[in-house]
Amino acid sequence: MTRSPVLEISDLRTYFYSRAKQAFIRSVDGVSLSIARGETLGVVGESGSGKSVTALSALGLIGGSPGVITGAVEFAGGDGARAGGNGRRNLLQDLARHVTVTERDGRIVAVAKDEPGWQAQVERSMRGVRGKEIAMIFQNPKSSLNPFLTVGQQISEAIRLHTPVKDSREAKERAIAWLERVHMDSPRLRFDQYPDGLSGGMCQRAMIAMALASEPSLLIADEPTTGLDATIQSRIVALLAELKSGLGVTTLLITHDIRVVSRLADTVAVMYGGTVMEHGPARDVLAPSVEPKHPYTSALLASLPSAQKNGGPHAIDGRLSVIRGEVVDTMDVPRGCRFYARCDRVTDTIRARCMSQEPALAAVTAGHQIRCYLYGDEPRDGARAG
Amino acid sequence: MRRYRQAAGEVGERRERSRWRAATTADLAAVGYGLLVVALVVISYTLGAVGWLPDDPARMDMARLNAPPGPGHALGTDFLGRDMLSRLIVGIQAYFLPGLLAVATSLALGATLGVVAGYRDGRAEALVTYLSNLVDSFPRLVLILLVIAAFRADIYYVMLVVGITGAPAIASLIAGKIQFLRTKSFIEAAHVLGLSTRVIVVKHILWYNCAPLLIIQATLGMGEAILVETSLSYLGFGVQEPTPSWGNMVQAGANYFFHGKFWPSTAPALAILGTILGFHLLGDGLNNILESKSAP
Amino acid sequence: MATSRATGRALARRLLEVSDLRKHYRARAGLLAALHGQTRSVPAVDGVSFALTEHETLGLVGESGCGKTTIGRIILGVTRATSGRVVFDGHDITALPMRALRPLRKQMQMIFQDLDAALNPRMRVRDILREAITLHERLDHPEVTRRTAELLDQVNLQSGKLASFPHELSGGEKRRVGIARVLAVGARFIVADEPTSALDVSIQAQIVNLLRDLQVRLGLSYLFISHDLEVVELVSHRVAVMYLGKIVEIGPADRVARAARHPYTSILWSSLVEKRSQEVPRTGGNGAAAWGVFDFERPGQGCRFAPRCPVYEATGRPAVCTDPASEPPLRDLGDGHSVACHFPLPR
Amino acid sequence: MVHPGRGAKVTTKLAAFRRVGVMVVRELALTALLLLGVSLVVFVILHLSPGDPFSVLLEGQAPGQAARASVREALGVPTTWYGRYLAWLGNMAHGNLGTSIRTGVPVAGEIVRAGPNTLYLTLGSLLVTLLLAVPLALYSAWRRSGALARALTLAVYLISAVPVFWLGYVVIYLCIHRFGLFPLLSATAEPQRHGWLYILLPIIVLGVANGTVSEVTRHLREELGRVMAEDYIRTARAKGAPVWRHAFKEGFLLPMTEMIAAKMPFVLGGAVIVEQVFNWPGLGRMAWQAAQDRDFPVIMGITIVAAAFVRLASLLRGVIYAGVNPRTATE
Repeated sequence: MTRSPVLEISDLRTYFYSRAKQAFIRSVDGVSLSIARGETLGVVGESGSGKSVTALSALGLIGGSPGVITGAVEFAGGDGARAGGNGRRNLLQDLARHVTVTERDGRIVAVAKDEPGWQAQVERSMRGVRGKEIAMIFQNPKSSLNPFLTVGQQISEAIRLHTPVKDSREAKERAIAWLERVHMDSPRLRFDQYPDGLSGGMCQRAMIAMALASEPSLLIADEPTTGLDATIQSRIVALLAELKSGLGVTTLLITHDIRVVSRLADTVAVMYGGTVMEHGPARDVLAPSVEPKHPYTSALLASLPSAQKNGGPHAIDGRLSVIRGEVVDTMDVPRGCRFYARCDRVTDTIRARCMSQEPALAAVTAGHQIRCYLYGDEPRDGARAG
Repeated sequence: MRRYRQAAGEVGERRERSRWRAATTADLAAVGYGLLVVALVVISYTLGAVGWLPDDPARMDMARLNAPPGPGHALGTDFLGRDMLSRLIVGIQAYFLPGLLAVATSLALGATLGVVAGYRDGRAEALVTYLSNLVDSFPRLVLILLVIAAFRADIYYVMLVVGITGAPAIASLIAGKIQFLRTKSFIEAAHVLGLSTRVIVVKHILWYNCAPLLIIQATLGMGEAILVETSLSYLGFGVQEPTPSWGNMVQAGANYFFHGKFWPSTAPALAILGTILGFHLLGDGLNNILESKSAP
Repeated sequence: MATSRATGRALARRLLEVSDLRKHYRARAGLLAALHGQTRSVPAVDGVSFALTEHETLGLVGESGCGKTTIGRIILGVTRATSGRVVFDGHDITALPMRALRPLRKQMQMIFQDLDAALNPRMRVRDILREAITLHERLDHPEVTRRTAELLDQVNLQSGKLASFPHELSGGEKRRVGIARVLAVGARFIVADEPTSALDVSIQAQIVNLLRDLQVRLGLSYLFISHDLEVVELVSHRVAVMYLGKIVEIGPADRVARAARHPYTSILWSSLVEKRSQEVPRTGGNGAAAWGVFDFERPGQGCRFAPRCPVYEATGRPAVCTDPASEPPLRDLGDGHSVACHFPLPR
Repeated sequence: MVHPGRGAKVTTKLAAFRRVGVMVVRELALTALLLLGVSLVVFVILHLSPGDPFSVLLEGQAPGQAARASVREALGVPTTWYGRYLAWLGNMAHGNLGTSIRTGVPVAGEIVRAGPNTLYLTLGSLLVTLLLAVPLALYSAWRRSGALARALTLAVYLISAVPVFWLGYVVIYLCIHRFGLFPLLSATAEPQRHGWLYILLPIIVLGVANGTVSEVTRHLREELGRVMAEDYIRTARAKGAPVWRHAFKEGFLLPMTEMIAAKMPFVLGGAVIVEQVFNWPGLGRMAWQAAQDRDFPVIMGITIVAAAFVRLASLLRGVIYAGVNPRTATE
């Protein structure tokens, strides 16, 4: 990685608390990620893998109970880049002042958090970052746009908040230009429409226009195609690809749809049960038969219907190859590898370690890390690679 | 500082705590107080009905008029020197059975209308909405005064009106519940399975999914009924002197209030306050525990 | 393998026949519109015909709002058709009153998209299954227990889950209970409405396999409604593609997926490829332009796909495509492959 | 074709206006229909009541069957129930609500005279309720689990359970007898020292103790909480926009309107009691007097006026909803 990272998340932990079970839901449990300038990082994972919560935590959009408890989010925005990389700052600064964590046997068993104090701190440190430096688009575009404001009002608001354009007429022209840019048909007409009058695909285009209108250094796209029709999905993906090549905006792309990631991402992080299992160049991680690969990644790729269609390795008489068992419950995270219970590549030499201690994310080649004893020796608490 | 603590024990076979065990202390306290009030009311009603009283509520103790609580009269006396505690206990007779009638009316009518509105669509639903709006148009007390003027000041007529005016709220809650089950395709799935409409409505909707809601509404409805009865007695349309009712006791004591004799009117007022508070807290506490979204 | 299954099917009995099914929803017009006498009716299903033989899976695909779910609901008698006939095993369902449908429920069932559809939130799994088992026949307690165990085995669910409430189950487990409940009444034809769309990728595969295993073991027939083209292609023997209330193409799964004759079908499947591969054929930037706005409520005159159709554009907008009198009918192309298009794509 | 954009804009704005217009017309029609229903309910109650008060309403107060029959003949009073209903409705349409049995004065005039007093009282009390409930709701939505929020919630429950008549006495005692702020007189008397306070007192008492404060607080807090959890609020936060601007309409304005409309009948009912306590010459006192005397033309008129007032509040809510929420408007 020669380019400096725009965003570097390290050891992020976001927990929630279930009153009914008196247990923590370890949604994000020690995630480290970094995105280089101009790059698209695809984060894939099933529901409950913590991919969306990671992104929301990085922007301070997670509420209490208890929410973010450890970690750092180093961000180097546009100004920082111009100043020669010295503009980096930790968005989760002073987190430790507000949170006290009690560990027992290397596992967090109690958290005390000063919620109001932390919320105030987040609002302070996010000022000028949210929307301006880091913009975000969400899944469910229809419910993510304010139903009480017209599409135009919402885009103009972003422009007037975050760009030097303050004049409302000028902001309107800018907004319409952005609507054209995302290929919204008849943008002038759409400008005055409420989100309810638009289809899901059009709402997502409006969301993208709104996010990009403030010219952010980083775009976080959280499941941008989920819930849309197949043909619309491919249109949105095409739009994102076009914007990527046209604007070169750094993107954190979060999705469960491996097809979308393989089309758009340069690097890929595979998440499972609240942590990153594999992190590396998209072509290495997602190509079905390229090794080395985390057992979870290869099983996930093999279980896709498309792998089946293309004569994947596990296809037998029309049955899909499956990952047995259920997705790991983040309330009941095992001590060993999170994937151990479903893994079919455990060997006798590593079995004991798989069961008892979580492996570290270790580099197998330059820029490609895998969290598995098949490829690395150190357990998690050893020297952390990468 | 908010504290979160993982329960002891290794992960895996941890069972979910029941809604009651997971409830907050505040909600449990509210329900506890409410249940205490309900128990007191029921016990006092029974005592009053069989006539086991500390004193004769009609006996006048002319030596001690408007007395504060003290020996002999645990809660003092009223303006005729009658024992306040006994009168308060007997006063429950004025609202207890009528209140139950009002609650029963509300529940029966509200459940029927709610099922019709939620279960059928189109015209029936529009009709129920219209009827609910119509009932909601009348200020309850004014409608009661109209009924009193047209018929007579009978508490059972009045409570029928209270029951009817309480029905729309219950109907809309039940219709909402059914609507929720509908969005989950639950009702359609039950139909497709082959269950009859009667089984779906009575067993699946009302019994399994609306029972807590109906209990909560009954509790809140009883509070309303007490409020109406005491208000009417205060206005002179309820129970008449010398038969005690909490409302007419406040009214009777009011004349002495301005002469610095607060107790005869304050004691029944506090009884009203504590009782209504109990029913409200019970209802809302139950609602938080049983119907909150986090605990299905 | 595939051919032997196909010939076997030719001999099989026809289980379900849908002919010229229509469902029009009355659009809720405002008070003023009602005064003007304007009542618009929106066709959700507009003249759909198809048949399903025993042990067959027919996939029904299309974008949201194309009417595929409505068809499933009409077949199960949840929604009433405006016109047309649905004949199941010799019984005309559209003619039967609701009450008379109940005996048929024993044979035809539905798996709903929503995972919670079959699950009363306040009932334990055990009670949910018992209700379904004892619904159509009276059984004594040991018999119910035996049948419950059998069902659990069929859907690969641990018996420990019997005491659970629905909200304690994972998505995959909820789906399994839903399937067990449908099997409990003894269904042999199942309308599966997006059975996998609410599930994770790795769980989807388990459920797809389960449905296929059950088909082999119990001889089930499915109408498999889904927007997930890859899953449909995988599980279906035949696939029908719907667009705005009409079937535009129907035929053997591999033919529809790999050698589509209708432009819409072709676009649907190519959208999968476009989304996946980075080397997309950039077709002259006509991407956005070719996908005009379309209105579900008023299909265009003539062929309803014409406004979005690349062939229509490429062939210089022939008048026959937008002629109100000549909406293309479903034409047989041989091998059970039919297409509704004036200018079908070459093979 | 010169300015396609501008033309399009005009049409969308126009469409929005039209939609609001349609909504308002529909609300008006619904209100009319409900008022018709109200009149029918009142008619049925009076029709069923013993002593045939309805005849008195239409035929005057002549005692004795024979005298009434002659009046009926002379006036051409209908004898079928629907004929009577229509005749009565026609009378009301002309502003004729009959005459009071007790005083013989036309009811309509009495209502017009006393109505404004009740109007001040109810609107003022609603304002007091909201002034109390809104800050509490905002605070407890913000600090949901704080100790102070819990204490305030309990206090609100306590206030809501206070019998309004007793609170009236307490306040009167404190202000008049203890501190001697002003003599005990009714509001119609000539201006007094601190007279304005006397007008304020019942408003405050009814506003505090009309029994709805806890429900209003709860509703506002829950709605605000619900809206703050909506996806679009998350979007607003993610784009660094002021959240209040985005949450205001659905999280505050609409629930406020809803509560004002929904609690109007309760406050009107409470007015009956408070007017009694404070000797306030409004409709509530009139209603009480009329029920006492079985003066049904008066109580009937008041019921209808009160219901109309409630409907008016609902109409206002409907109009605000239509103006604010494009979703309901498109339905």
